[in-house]
Amino acid sequence: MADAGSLINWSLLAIQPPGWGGVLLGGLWNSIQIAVGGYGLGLVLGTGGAMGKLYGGPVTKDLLEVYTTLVRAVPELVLILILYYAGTDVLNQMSAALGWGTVDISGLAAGIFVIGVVQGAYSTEVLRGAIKAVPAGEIEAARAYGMSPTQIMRRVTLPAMLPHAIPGLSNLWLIATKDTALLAVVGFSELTLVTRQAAGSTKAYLLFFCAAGVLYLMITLVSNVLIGFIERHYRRGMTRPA
Amino acid sequence: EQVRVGFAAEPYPPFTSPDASGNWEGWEVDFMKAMCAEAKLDCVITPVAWDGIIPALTSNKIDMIIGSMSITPERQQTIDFSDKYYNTLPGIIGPKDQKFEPTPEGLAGKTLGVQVATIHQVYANKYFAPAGVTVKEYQTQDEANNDLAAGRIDAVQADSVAMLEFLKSEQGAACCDMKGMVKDDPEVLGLGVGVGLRKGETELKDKVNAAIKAIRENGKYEEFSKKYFDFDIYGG
Amino acid sequence: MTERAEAIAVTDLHKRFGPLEVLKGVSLTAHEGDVIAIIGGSGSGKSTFLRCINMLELPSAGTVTIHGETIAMKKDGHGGMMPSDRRQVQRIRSRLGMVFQSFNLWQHMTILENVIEAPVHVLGVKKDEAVERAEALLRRVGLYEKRDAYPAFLSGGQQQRAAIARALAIQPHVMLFDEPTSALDPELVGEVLSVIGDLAKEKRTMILVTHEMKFARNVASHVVFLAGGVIEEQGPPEEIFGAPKSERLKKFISSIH
Amino acid sequence: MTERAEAIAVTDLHKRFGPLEVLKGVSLTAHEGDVIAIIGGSGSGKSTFLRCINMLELPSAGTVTIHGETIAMKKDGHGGMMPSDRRQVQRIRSRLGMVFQSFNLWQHMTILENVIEAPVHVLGVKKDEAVERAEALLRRVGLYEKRDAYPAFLSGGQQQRAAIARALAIQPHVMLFDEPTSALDPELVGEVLSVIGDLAKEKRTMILVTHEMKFARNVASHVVFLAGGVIEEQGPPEEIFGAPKSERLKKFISSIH
Amino acid sequence: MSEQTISAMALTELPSKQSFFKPHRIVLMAIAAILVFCVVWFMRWDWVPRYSGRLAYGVGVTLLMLFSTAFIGFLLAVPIGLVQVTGPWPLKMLAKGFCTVIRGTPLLLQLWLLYYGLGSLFPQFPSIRSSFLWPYLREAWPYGVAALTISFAAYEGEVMRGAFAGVPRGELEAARAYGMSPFTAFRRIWLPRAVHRALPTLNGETVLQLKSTPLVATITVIDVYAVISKVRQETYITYEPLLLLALIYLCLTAILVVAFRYFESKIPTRGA
Ligand SMILES: Nc1ncnc2c1ncn2[C@@H]1O[C@H](COP(=O)(O)OP(=O)(O)OP(=O)(O)O)[C@@H](O)[C@H]1O
Ligand SMILES: Nc1ncnc2c1ncn2[C@@H]1O[C@H](COP(=O)(O)OP(=O)(O)OP(=O)(O)O)[C@@H](O)[C@H]1O
Ligand SMILES: NC(=[NH2+])NCCC[C@H](N)C(=O)O
Ligand SMILES: [Mg+2]
Ligand SMILES: [Mg+2]
Repeated sequence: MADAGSLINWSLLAIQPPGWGGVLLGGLWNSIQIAVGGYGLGLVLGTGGAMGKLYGGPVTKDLLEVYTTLVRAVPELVLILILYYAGTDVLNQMSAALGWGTVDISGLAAGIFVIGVVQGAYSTEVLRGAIKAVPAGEIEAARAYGMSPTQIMRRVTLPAMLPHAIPGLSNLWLIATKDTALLAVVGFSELTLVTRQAAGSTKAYLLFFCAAGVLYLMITLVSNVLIGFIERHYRRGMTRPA
Repeated sequence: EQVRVGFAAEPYPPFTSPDASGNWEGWEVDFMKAMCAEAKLDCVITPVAWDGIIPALTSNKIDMIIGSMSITPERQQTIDFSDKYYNTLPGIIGPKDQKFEPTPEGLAGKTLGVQVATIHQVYANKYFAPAGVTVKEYQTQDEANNDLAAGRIDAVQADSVAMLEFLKSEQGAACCDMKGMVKDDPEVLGLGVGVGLRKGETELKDKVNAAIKAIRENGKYEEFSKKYFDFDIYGG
Repeated sequence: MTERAEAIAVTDLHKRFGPLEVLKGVSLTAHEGDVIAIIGGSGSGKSTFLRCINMLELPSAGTVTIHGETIAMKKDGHGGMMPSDRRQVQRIRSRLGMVFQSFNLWQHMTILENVIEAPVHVLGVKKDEAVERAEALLRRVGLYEKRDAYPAFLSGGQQQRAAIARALAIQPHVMLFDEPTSALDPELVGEVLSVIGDLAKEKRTMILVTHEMKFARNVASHVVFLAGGVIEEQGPPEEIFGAPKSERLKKFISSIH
Repeated sequence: MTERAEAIAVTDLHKRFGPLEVLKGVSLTAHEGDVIAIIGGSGSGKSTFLRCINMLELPSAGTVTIHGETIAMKKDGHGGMMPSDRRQVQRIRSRLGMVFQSFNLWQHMTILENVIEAPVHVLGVKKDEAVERAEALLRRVGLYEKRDAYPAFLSGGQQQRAAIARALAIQPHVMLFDEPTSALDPELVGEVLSVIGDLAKEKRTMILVTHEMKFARNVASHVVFLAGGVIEEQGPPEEIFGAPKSERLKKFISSIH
Repeated sequence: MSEQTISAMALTELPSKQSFFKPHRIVLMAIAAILVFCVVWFMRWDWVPRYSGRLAYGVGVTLLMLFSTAFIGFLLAVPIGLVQVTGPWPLKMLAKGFCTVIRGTPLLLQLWLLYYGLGSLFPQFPSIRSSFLWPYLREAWPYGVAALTISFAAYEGEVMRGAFAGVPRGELEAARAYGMSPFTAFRRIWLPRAVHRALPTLNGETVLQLKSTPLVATITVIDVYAVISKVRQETYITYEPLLLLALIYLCLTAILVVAFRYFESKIPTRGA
């Protein structure tokens, strides 16, 4: 058998065309876009969901409960299939019914939508927990000083809950980056799918899958460093040093 | 107007495969370009998972399918097809060191790989599985080929043109050879390959049909086919 | 004594928690400069009464008038009442300085930020001006050095003083104190009480719930004894502590030696 | 008094934590039936001394002899010492009942399971037998009804008594108590001390670190005053409390009135 | 990262019975019932009986995958967590690196790396093909089991690390003080206590693991997900099979949650 050096054809990873590095990086860029977009959408949904669950009427609360329970009990892969095919379809029909005509949902938008809806359920729970962790007295104090409900939310509740929410939200970010890989199953050209294509075209499966693994790992490690900074920044004042 | 053309997001040489610069190449890509130019359509390639390509079409994610999709009565219940633009027979390949006939009896006790959601899957389940063949279903064609080369399965059934291309590759040449064509069953195997279209979109369908006809007649079809094949891919 | 303006007038205040009627018609008037001490057993509704004044707890019946302005109430449909004009409540609240038993400082802001928060974001005072005033206040309660510290890093007494500074920063017409010393050790109690004593000298209107009888006696101009959901007895401290009339009050006073 | 066998002999024990020498040569002998109380200021090394006896803390120098068997030690290469025979330590430990200041009951086991754990899994007693004995012990400390409860559901005093039962279950030659009452309220203190008092009547060898001087005086046969890493003074309780000689002890005793 | 599973854990709080029936709920449930009726009535479900056998088989495979991988994964997680708390530093780094790499990359990628990556290596080693292992290495499920097991071990290893580190020192000291050998102390006190602490998290992790199982369908293992995919391809029905699939997973999750709650209630804990 040939030695290990010649088993691995590194030139396949070159950025320029004979190598597939450029394609991989393109996929990585797509993954990051979806992760960022889906995470952002998830945060928006989660903020709304948390508000609804905490302060909404009984019907809102129940509907949100159904949303979070369903999404968290069904595999992401299945949700992605449902949302990717049915969800965007429904979205389209709704916009048609509202007279906006069919919107062209690009693959990217669909991916963001799918990841966002899934993330929304989880962030709802994370944010709800964090808001609940804000001492009631601090909110009462804000009321006693004449702040309006939106002011209380903006000036006290949101900033005070952040330190409690950051660990959970960080996890969600890491999950979002990895969940983008599931879009490979519906044929979206993110990192995992282009990796599979590159591997299939060149037959260098091991090499490409490892390379993609390294890219994902880098996202995670870089994120961890940034999360560390953010955490330190927002936890200031929260706890005495031991 | 823009038309989103759904491609199977997988290497399917010599018809559609992604290259190292991120573009798609192959006979079907050339066909698409010629056809779209002829029909004055602004076609953009949209990769979709093969097993979800029909739902993607019906749920408006794409506007047409160009993916070596055979025109079968089954599929016609859900989607519409243009006229055929090529035709090829299904063949079975297997390891060089194993001799067998591409028949249910010849394959009995062996494992046959097919791609999901293809005519071959239906065919294999109809004819081979009852005869004691284990049918293993793969998401993409190249994964089936790869498992054959890796020795995990004993045979693969797929479009013969695609199989011959695989046998030309380094990996395919090393391991396998063609065992022969399968017995025809038009009900399952269909009548050639067409462009998949949503039901009711007759305007687009007419455009596509006209364009196919035009490129057949003005020699464009032959021109790009020559680059790939030394036989007539359009078939009888 | 000259006739002074009414700072707070509460009339016939009722408060019910489900089946439990905690306040059964409490009326109280405080003129400007009054220091009213509310005493009473645990669970007698002292905190509830204080919280009803600034609508942190919605009264079941009765009216609250601050500086001549009565808080407009309407039925809430569940047999209770709610303010009919939220903005009015917010405005009135911004003139009532409340100091909570457990401080309730905003943990994500420094002491200075805590103190300028309401002036800047509720009263619309300019930031520079607010900071200037806040620093003066903090100096006064002896916390100037700690202005950039976060609440979690202060001792209990320091936090309590910060909470007082925060309440004073809105230049309240009336200060409400809920047991300002109950969570503190004796040394800190003295510290906090001396700050409140200073405020009393300035003739600020104050209503305070307290368990420190000595303090109530020395500082209050008027003592109210709450029991069984009503004002059992009230009067100047000498009378209340020196010559209690009702049996309950006698018992209460003897129990605290 | 007849000559009794030596239960514990500690000679010239030293213990260093990094640069800090906590014990600077402590020797102590306890005969069977002795009840030795160790007293001393906070941080004087009382806990450390107790923990060195059963090698939870490894002494830097000195020997520990339990019932005539000296724990063999060897150099550990970092300037300290370690037991040369782990099995010997395990065997000796299984004859020393330790009751921790913070109980350290195993939270995932019921009280009964806590008590039979060491007999069954260390001494190899049969389960039925262990249960029988454990129940007798629990009855004795008044916890029989709680035998199937988990520690988290018991009050502090009950946990403390469970811990004592657990220590007694291995029928120890010597009981070591580390401030068995410091975390308890006065009522519970009485409860726990009465159990220890009972043990003392049985003539069990006990070494206890305590802050309860009254108790030390009543129960102990011998009181040891630790200060500055050495035994500053020792003797019968009457002498120690009645006629302290050293200045330090005098000061210590006066400080606890 | 230690709170990886908080979100899944929240799932374990089921609504209490007393407060369940309220007027608006009855309206909502009526609406839900109408919705269900519409779904049943207007969508196509005639295929269900035809596939019921295969669906049951698929559920079986899914559960088998779940339990075998969670079980083996947990066995691996114990040493992985333990060495991170007490191990010599090479092992500590190794375990930590393992957890970071596995938790930092998508399971789907790991799965494909194992199946197609390793699979494409085998033809280069004829000795493997002639070994007795080959009949198993040809199959897809060993790779699925391996990938899921590794993943579970990494996530749960992190949980166990926290659990081991969280056992109060005093309780371990008590074990030593009563003469237990290190192994007995581990077996009787440290491990059970850590597992007890980790149980709620374990519940969440197991639900996550269940939700990971359908990925094995992408390497030709036939679980429920694969069966449903097949239904979709054979019948050209797009949505109904997916709805049924979601329902199946919903039920499986509910069963898991209830089962775990039962185990948790066996050892009561006080407080929050
Ligand atoms: N939100 C509430 N819901 C139900 N009951 C309440 C609520 N708040 C207070 N109560 C009850 O109302 C009664 C009066 O409570 P309040 O806090 O006013 O007493 P207090 O006089 O301040 O007592 P303390 O001196 O102990 O602070 C108590 O019996 C209390 O249990
Ligand atoms: N593991 C350790 N590492 C470093 N220093 C220690 C350690 N354990 C104890 N010490 C130090 O040794 C000294 C004696 O501690 P020890 O716990 O024995 O005191 P003590 O007499 O029991 O005090 P207390 O009455 O407060 O319990 C203290 O100064 C303590 O800080
Ligand atoms: N892009 C592909 N993989 N196409 C496979 C097509 C196979 C076959 N002609 C069919 O229609 O079923
Ligand atoms: Mg109160
Ligand atoms: Mg101590």
